[in-house]
Amino acid sequence: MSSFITILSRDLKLAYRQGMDSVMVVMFFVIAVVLFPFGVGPEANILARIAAGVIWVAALLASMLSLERLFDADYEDGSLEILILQPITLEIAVAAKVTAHWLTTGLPLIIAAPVLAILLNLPADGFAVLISALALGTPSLSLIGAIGAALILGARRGGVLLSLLVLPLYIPVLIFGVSAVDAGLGGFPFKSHLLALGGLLLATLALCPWVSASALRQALRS
Amino acid sequence: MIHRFANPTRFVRLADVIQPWAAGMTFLFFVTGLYFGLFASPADYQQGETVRIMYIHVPAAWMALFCYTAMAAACGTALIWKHPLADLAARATAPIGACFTLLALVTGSLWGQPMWGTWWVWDARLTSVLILFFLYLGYMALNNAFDDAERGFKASAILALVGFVNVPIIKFSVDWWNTLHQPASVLKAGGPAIHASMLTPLILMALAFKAYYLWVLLIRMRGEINAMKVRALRMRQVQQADMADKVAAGKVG
Amino acid sequence: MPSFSGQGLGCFRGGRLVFANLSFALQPGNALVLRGPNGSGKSTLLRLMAGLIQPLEGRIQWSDSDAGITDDPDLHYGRTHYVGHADAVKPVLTVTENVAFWARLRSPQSDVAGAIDKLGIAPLADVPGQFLSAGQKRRVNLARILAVPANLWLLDEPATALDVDAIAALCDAIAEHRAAGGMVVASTHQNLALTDHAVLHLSDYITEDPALV
Amino acid sequence: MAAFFDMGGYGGFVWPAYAIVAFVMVGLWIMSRRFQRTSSDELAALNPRTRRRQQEPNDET
Repeated sequence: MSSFITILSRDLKLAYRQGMDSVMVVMFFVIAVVLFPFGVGPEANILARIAAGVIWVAALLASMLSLERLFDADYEDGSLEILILQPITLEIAVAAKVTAHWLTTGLPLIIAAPVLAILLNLPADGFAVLISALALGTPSLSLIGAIGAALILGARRGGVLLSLLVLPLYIPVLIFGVSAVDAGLGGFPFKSHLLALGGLLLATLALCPWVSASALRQALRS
Repeated sequence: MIHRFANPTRFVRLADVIQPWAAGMTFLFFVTGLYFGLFASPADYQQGETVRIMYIHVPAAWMALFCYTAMAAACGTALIWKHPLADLAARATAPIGACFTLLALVTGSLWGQPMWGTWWVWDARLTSVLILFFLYLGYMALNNAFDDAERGFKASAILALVGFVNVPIIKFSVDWWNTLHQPASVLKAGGPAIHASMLTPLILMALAFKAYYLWVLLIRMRGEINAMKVRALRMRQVQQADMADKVAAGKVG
Repeated sequence: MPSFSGQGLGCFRGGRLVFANLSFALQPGNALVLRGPNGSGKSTLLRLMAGLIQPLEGRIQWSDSDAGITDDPDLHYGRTHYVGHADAVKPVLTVTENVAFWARLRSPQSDVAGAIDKLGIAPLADVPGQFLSAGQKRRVNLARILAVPANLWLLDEPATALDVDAIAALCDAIAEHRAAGGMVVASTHQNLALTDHAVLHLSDYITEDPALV
Repeated sequence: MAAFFDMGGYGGFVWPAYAIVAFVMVGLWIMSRRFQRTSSDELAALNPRTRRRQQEPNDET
């Protein structure tokens, strides 16, 4: 457990000192969403209808954008190799790094989402559902992305490769996330969608650290 | 070669003199501005009391443009005349300008809801100010994206100059496109079209915002100068340690 | 204090048989220096001993446990320090923070300041990593293994980028480690002033790959 | 007095606007002052010769 806290605090300190990284992810998220009114036209009713989908897809891309550096920074300067050779369970180390990633990208996205909902004219009763759906969905995005980040270590053009690997796996989270918000807007019960998101989160929580850890060992075995 | 008047120590001594005055003026103008703005001025016959938001929205918007112009000017000086303090002035101005732009957007939205019935509309003026906000954030992100501070200054200076094209767009957006946002009513050819009772608080608040900018700028400039010296001393400290090793090696090796 | 040995080791990497039926044995206090031209498998053997990679055949084990090191990795990792080519120094963290992170990961109490002082980088304790030279980064990496004691040190070219003064400090640390019953395996070109150390020439174990012959 | 706070029914918009402006401006001032403080302390630590207000002109930039 203490190794979880040690690694988490170091990663958060690194993120804090390079503060701009999480700011840039949120900026990408905001700018990506701001582009849509230019593309689709400024009419409020059109924007309101596509608001949930646009915000969710932008959140997906933003969190994936920052995943490439999750293990890459440590892989390049040799920290990863040393980390594997420590008497700690690697799965916990991976969980710590994923938590740090979520705190520096997932959380800021959730905080920025309501502002974007205003820009896209999302009706008021969709806000609470959007935030709770994002809160349940973004951690699993980080977890699934960790597998991709571990797999692409040392690969050429890792960023593009990562999006190829990870985006298909994001689709379930996207479907339930958007349908939760649409159900909330339509006045239908949205609990089932949120429960599905919660189920996905538990599944990824159990599976991904284990898969990422073995992918990391494999990457360093070469 | 350090420009004679650009010497940081001389600047710091100058700042010590000006800063208390700037602080004093900020409070003075804020107190009088708020008094006139909230108490001693009438409500608008159409907009009612919401017109009081103008006394913070308009100065914030003016300052947003002023800060970006100042930042771009400082970046130009830094690039063309290699003026060491200009880079620091631009870097110190950016966060202040970004805050003013954010305030202009937020207060505008709070004014827009009662008047236009919506928090946000994709109107030429509002959108270009939103882009201005992104330009500020872009400048700050680029500025410390490099380990070598010098690279950061030069790259972000160029970005600031490129982004300057957005400032005239904001200024004239209300004239070029039919926007929901009202056209200029103070700084325009025929002289202000606002009644004196509302103009005085507006001018007072604008002066308060400017004094505030000067005050915080001086504080941030002193911080930036210290940070620059810390970076220089750190490099020298490491080189000294390296030299000591080589000297030691020289003696022994 | 357990001893550390390997029998009949063979390793296949980069599509070729790097070495075959290689054996070694280390008693507490021993030092083993790996010699051989570049690419003869010095680094591979060290990574094998560290448990990073699996041998094709043969086994490495501690005398006090019958299982190989890869079967019970946590026991092995707890007793081993591995120093590779990369120095793992984070540019935004100071020297103390870098060393303290690795020390805290291994054990709650550790002597970070002492380790930093032993390697002569005490004046740089609060300097962020980005300002350090290659030699100084190397010393930060070495300070990591002094901060928390371990039975076995695996050093891959420890002396690169170090000047004479730092090499002396390293040799003192190694001598102190061996005096306390520790074991060292190092691959190095400079002659680290190690006293009565065994030598293992990798070239003795390079054989033609039976599959290719 | 209540009428003053009611702002002709628009109090819900005028007062939050003023509150946000006050919050952001005071916050920026505090952040800037803290930035100046920490950097000058760091400078003093690194360079004990220069006191907080440089007396003798120190031309090194």
